[in-house]
Amino acid sequence: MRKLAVLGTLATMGFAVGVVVTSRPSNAQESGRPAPDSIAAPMLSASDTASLKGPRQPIFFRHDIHAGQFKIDCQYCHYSVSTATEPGIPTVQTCMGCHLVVAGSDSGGRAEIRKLRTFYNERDSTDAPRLEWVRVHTLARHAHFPHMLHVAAIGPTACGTCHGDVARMPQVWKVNDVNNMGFCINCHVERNVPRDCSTCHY
Amino acid sequence: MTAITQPGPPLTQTHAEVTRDVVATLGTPSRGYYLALFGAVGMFLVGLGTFVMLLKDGLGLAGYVHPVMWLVYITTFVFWVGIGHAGTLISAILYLFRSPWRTAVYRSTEAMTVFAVMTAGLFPIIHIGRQWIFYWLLPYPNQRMLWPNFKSPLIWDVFAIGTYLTVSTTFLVVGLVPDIAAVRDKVSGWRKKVYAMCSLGWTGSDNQWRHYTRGYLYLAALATPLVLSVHSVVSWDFAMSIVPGWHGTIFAPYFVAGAIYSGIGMVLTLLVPLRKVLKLEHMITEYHFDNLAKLTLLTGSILFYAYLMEYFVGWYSANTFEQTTFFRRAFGPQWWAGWSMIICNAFVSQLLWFRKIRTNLTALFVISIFINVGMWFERYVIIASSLSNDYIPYAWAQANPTWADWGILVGSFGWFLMYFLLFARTFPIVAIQEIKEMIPMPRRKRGGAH
Amino acid sequence: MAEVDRGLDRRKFLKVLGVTGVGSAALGGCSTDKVEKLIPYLVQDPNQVPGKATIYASTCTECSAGCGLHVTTREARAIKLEGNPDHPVNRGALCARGQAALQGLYNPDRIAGPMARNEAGDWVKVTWDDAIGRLVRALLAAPGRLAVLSGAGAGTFSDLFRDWTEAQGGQFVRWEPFDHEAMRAANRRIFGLDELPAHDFARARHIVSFGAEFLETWLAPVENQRGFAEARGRVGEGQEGERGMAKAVYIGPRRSLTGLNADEWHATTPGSEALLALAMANVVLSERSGAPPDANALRGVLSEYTPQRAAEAAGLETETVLRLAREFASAQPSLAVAGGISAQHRGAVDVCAAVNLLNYVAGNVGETVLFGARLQAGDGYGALRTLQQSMTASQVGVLIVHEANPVYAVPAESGFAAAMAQVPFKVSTSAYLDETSAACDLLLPNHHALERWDDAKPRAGIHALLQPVMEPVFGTKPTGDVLLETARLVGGALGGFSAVNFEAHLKDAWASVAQAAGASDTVEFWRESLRRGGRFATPEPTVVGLAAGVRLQLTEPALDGDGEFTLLPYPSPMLFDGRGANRPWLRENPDPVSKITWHSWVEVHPDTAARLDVRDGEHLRLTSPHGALEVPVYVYAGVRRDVIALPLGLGHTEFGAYATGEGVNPLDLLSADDGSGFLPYLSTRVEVERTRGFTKLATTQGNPRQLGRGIVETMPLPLAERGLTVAQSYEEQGHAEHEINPELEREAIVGWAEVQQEKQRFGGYADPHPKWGMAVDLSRCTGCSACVTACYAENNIPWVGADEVRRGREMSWMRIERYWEDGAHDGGASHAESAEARFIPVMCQHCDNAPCEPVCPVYASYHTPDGLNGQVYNRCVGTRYCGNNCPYKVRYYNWFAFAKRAFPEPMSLQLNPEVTVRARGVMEKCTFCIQRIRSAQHTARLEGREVQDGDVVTACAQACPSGAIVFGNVRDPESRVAAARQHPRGYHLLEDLNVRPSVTYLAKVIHSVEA
Amino acid sequence: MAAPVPGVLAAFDHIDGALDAIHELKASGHTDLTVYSAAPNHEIEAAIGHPVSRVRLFTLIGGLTGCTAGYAMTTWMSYDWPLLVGGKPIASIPPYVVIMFELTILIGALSTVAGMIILSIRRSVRGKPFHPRFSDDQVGIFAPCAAHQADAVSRVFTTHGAVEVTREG
Repeated sequence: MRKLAVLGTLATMGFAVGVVVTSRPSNAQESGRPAPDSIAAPMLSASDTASLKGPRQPIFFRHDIHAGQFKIDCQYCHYSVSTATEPGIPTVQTCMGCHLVVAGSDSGGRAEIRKLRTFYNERDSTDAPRLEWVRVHTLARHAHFPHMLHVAAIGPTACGTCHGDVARMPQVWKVNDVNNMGFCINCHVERNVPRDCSTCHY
Repeated sequence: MTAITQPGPPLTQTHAEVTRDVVATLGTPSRGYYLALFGAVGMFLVGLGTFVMLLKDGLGLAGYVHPVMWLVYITTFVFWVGIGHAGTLISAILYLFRSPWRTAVYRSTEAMTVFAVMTAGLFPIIHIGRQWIFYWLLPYPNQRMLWPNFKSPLIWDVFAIGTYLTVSTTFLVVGLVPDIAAVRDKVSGWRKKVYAMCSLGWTGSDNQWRHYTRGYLYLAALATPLVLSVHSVVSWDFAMSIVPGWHGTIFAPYFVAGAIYSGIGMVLTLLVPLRKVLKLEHMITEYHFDNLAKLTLLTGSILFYAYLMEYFVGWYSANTFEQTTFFRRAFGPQWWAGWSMIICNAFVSQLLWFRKIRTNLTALFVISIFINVGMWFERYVIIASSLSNDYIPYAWAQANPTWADWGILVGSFGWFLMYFLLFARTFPIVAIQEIKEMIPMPRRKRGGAH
Repeated sequence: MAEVDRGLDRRKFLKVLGVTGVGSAALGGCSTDKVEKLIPYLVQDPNQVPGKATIYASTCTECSAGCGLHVTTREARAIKLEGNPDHPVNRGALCARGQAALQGLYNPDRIAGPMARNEAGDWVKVTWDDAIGRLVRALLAAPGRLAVLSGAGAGTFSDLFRDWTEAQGGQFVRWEPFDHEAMRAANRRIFGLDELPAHDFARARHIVSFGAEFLETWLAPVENQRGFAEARGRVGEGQEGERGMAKAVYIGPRRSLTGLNADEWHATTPGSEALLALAMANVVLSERSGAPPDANALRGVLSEYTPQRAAEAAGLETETVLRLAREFASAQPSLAVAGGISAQHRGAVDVCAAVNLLNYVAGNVGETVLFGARLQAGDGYGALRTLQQSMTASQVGVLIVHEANPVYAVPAESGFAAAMAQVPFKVSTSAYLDETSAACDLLLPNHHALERWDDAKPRAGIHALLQPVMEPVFGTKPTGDVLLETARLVGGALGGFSAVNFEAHLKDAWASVAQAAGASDTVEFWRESLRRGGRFATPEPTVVGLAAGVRLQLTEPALDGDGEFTLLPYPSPMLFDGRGANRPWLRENPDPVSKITWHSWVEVHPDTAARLDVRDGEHLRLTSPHGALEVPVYVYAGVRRDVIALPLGLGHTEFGAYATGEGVNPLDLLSADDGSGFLPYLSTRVEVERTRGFTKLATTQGNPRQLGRGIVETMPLPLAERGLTVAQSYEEQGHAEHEINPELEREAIVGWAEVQQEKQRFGGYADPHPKWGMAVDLSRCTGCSACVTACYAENNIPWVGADEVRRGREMSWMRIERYWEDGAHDGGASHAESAEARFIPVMCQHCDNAPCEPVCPVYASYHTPDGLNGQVYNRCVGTRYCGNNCPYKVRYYNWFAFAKRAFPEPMSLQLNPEVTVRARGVMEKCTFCIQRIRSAQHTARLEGREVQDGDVVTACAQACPSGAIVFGNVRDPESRVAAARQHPRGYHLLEDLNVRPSVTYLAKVIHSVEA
Repeated sequence: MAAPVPGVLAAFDHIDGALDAIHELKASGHTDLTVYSAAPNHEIEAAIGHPVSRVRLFTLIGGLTGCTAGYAMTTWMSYDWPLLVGGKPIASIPPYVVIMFELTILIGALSTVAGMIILSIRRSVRGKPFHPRFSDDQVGIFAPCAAHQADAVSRVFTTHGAVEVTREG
């Protein structure tokens, strides 16, 4: 068990180093030379969050930087999405895998990463602060949505089908009302997959 | 036949008197009226309070048990739907049969129909577990792309009751229009304005009458099958199931006869005091009651036959489930309900063979109360006793209604009476124009043109 | 009580739960207006994948049987207990009590942390350091005057505790209420072995129980039940097994569930069992050769026990005794068992000894009675009494009570509570504030068995492990850790206990196990053992012979008092010795015999009831020389006229909200007599008196008879062996032809059905689909109700409480119907003594022509393409028409928001996230565990294969100790369920309704009654 | 209010007088009479001689529409999301007959009322004089006519016993 954790941490750190290295060119895009396939994330700081769509989060985590600019695969953090019904919210440990090394490129980013480290470092103290992300997508509990089957069926574009182009979102907002049966059914009808009630409701 | 062809109201009455007497019923009501109205509103509030409790805590407050999943609410629902039938029978079917005696009473019975069906219409909502989504029973386009199940007798019910309420309301309103115009032309002040608005510009011109009489005829023709169909559909709520004691082919006619029987019972219950309070003795006479009583006797006898057949078929079928159900209906734990129904409906109605009783209003009133009670029990017995002992003996259980059941029942009476009383006070409770139609207009020459 | 803080540490939970929140919460519509928070794990347990179940092997500690567990966890919380298929005792099944351990884990009445009494005597919360400090000071202040009373099973912890106690010169007593002392004493007397043997019911061809309730509480019920079903369920399964159905006979004053499953019941006089067994042994020995050679020595001893003498004493015909003996002798091997708690009178050792002889002369010892298994047992009641004496004599300075509740489980007359008062400092490690811990000074609540490390040695050859499957729910501490920490602080004699904590201690102990097993890699050995649940081996049976100088001195068991009726207290199949009283699953799971839930009752014979003029629910006042009780009556023909029976387990004065003040404790009527080294439960005569009280019985039973409706079909064994169908069997027996539909009519129905089915193939229904089906073998079903609890646990079924059960509103998706078969066709609940019980589990039959479906106005009830009768809770508006139109009455309605009350925090943590928690106002019913079907389909899809037979096992089928339930795809001709549907004994419930159920029942095979 | 229509309004206490007046006016070319009565009266109807009302056409069309709609709605909705219940066909006509029947009645009745209203409005009484007693016990006849004909018309009315004759417009 412990060995696994250690291995995981090492792998994460390795990856982090890789990201730092590969992210070098993307610094260049600030000087107007966007890297191929990479999406330039705008410069924003936590104080800008109010003007952005979507709920304000305790840490100004930038999907547009991580998934867009650095092209980290969704499943790197949401690792169980292709194997389990739940995609999983990455653990703080997962974040720290990179952010032990990566400290941020600008002051705004550094401040946010400092927050993250605080959460991690104080994890064992009795009154540790709690990281509470505000939930953006919620599905009623009488509907079962096995993420892994949808990822398997739709393929690489699966996430965006419901969650929108998160890679371009500085702050995640709800693009589709996923908790709306019509949204599910439209897709199921279009793709000619079962829409038997007990496929989702049991 | 002589009795039927003998016209109802005394011939001495003139058109002017008819208008005067009927408009007089809309004058300042007596203390008795207010007392009755307050009583009705009070009863309604009891029901409303109970309903709020049901919404808050759930249907468990009522006396349901597993497997008796329907109890007083559906009983009362069927009861009120049944009450409605007499009104349409009198106003539509007897209209087509040109029975002269209907004219004096049909307006009140039709109003009773509308309010009874309005009352009944509340029950499916009260009775379902998640009252706030009752509209899912309607076929409306929604984002879930779901439609209701038209194979379900409950959806038939929605359509049948919805149609019945719409058509009988339309029928009532159409019949009211000329009368409202008559009232409009008799009153003054703000009331005139209100009645003027309600009269839809009615003048009684030849052209209006031309379309009106035709249209009314067709409405009557359309309402006629409704009388038979609505309670047939309601009976199919039961007959379409496989519950022993429910799935009888006899159910549709049995229910329709029962409905009319109970409806006339309610008409009698309402009319006996009403004609006194509204001083309509010279318009609603013994003659009318005699005819109503005969109709009661007829439908009561049909019901008697249906009861006999139910037991006979239960025995003759050699089906152990049916036999058990009917045996327990008569001799099971709720024998008292079973016998109440048979005594009140089958036996008491047989008293009406005697003309003395048919024309004695006190006796009729007492009998009508028996009919009301008996018919409520009929539905209660059919529902509660059949459900409490069906196929799996281990699951048998007896239901005992609780305060939440009685509260809603009382409330339904309050709701019904409240509307009926308000109606009687606001709109002509006797059809002015139809009575006038019965009274020949004065002629200068004796003999006449035709 | 109020001082006890039961509030739990929410923070702790969130740490446990991590993401996805509490995956339950009632169905509240689609509103997502509320801002929900997602709390990520800080550091995640690598075994936990969100949305995926993780299964841990562990061991059940609910009774001494020590069954193996598979604990299903989701998001790091245990949600379901199932049997470990590798475990030799239970082979994957688990009884209701074992499954309900979860409600012990999540019980809101658990003590949240250490507590001590302040000067005023009130409970105050203390820290663990403080608490342990108090214990250390008390130990130091009273050197050598320590006493420990432990109910923990054999294993490393128990050894540690004993060593720890003895190192301080203390007195260690291992005690549990049903300790089978009499059996051990008898084994000592007859075979010279102080042990409890294992019993192989499966091999037995003839089973006689002398008051041993082996299907409910005796030794290892799950194992017994599996064996019993094997012995009796072999009919028609291949040529070999066909003639193998064992006959079962039950002898005892009360017909327990075991008795109801037996083919014969003989209501013998209490106390005559030994004579009867000896008479049978006499007949067997004299009429049958093949007894072990040394048995011949018994001839002389046995000859005085003639069948006549036994028949006279037992109240039977001599012929019957002879027949019983000959049947026992002729079927080989056979098995006789004794030592049940309900038959534990003052002569219990004699009975067990006599039965030992009977088994011995019939040659069963070594065949079906397997010595060498050494089933775990405590030090016995005598040791407890000795401990109490030293407490009374103020020889005890510190008393530690661990997993025992003697103040409740020993008759009050014993004065144990008074003796405790003599002890200056009393410590309890109980998780609950029960009667004993309430009398203590310091509470050091132990972790629940699912939260801690431990191991168990329930019998020879089995060394099972317990592992923490989740973070502790409350601020408790494993007692092992407390002991080790105390040892460090006390030092001195305790200096030898050096492990940092109990986990380390256990691993050390297992390192030596590994060495003993010759494993080279102790870590790997440990990991493998943990994965499998322990090390399992079957020990060779010890060859035993008669002990030297076997002598028989039967004593007439004395009864206290001179009341008219003999009082028979018996262990509740659900609540056991009372430890289950605070678990709503067990309280609401109806007693298999009386079908009563939640409260106590007294069983009175119909004739006696008529004489006393009492009916069901009317109260009787029972008075013995030791106390008095008032209980509602349940009229039951399964007790002798001179006996009244009371279930044990209720009547707690302290235990928590669900148990305190509920029912009565029959022990209040008993004497604490310890003459024989065990507690004689059947030892009192009582006076009865009718009072004015009345309690409507909270029973789930409507009408107790089938009324000839063929709900439980039966078939005589000879006909079943010939492979006849139910209908043929009726014909054969000359009954009126059991015609379901005339041929012509059937053709019409089938033809019509085909036309209809043609019109059904549309949309999703046109594709090929499996069709799920179930088969229930009524010959195997014993009515034990383990499946019911499994269903509750799997499907988030709320319990409703006694009042709602009285209104028939229990939500039990699966109910075990129990019918009396005595020829009567209606009438009251009382039935003849000769009545046979028929058990049948009834769940949604998933009819193809389901009557419930077309009546739903909103398609909430509809047919899925894979042949299920779907119930879409969120679409349901609650018209309840489906419930009315269901001929099987298996649809249950949420009259109130039952789920809100049934799952208070932390019980809500047990909720299965795969199953919607139903809101009020919706109908619910058995879904054939659709979540398991879908989950198997998802897995198969990801793996790119078809779902195979065995991939889907419903919760009930999984739990069933008898293996009576089979589930699968009936379109798969290879599947077990498809075979079962073709079985000649197969029939459908209410077949003539043509609703075409997906559940096939296999008719119960009965031994002919003419004997 | 619409502009008053010129003409003569008469009130009759006696039906035979009113009928005679109608006959005479019609004979003299005044076909566009408006006759008010408190109750429908066959004699007046016959005297005026209108063709049978076309309301029945509305009823027929409404009824047929309802029946068709009932069939179309139930069948289409059943196939739109096919769900199997109780082993019955996806669209099972026998139960749908009930819906068809109910919709026949419902739409038939509503279109009948609509027909009554539409047809009545088409021959409006706007601008034509009216007296409240017409809804009580008198028969009113309004004969629209130019001023020069008014005398002649008034005379017809008085001859046949009109209790009140007024000129309008």
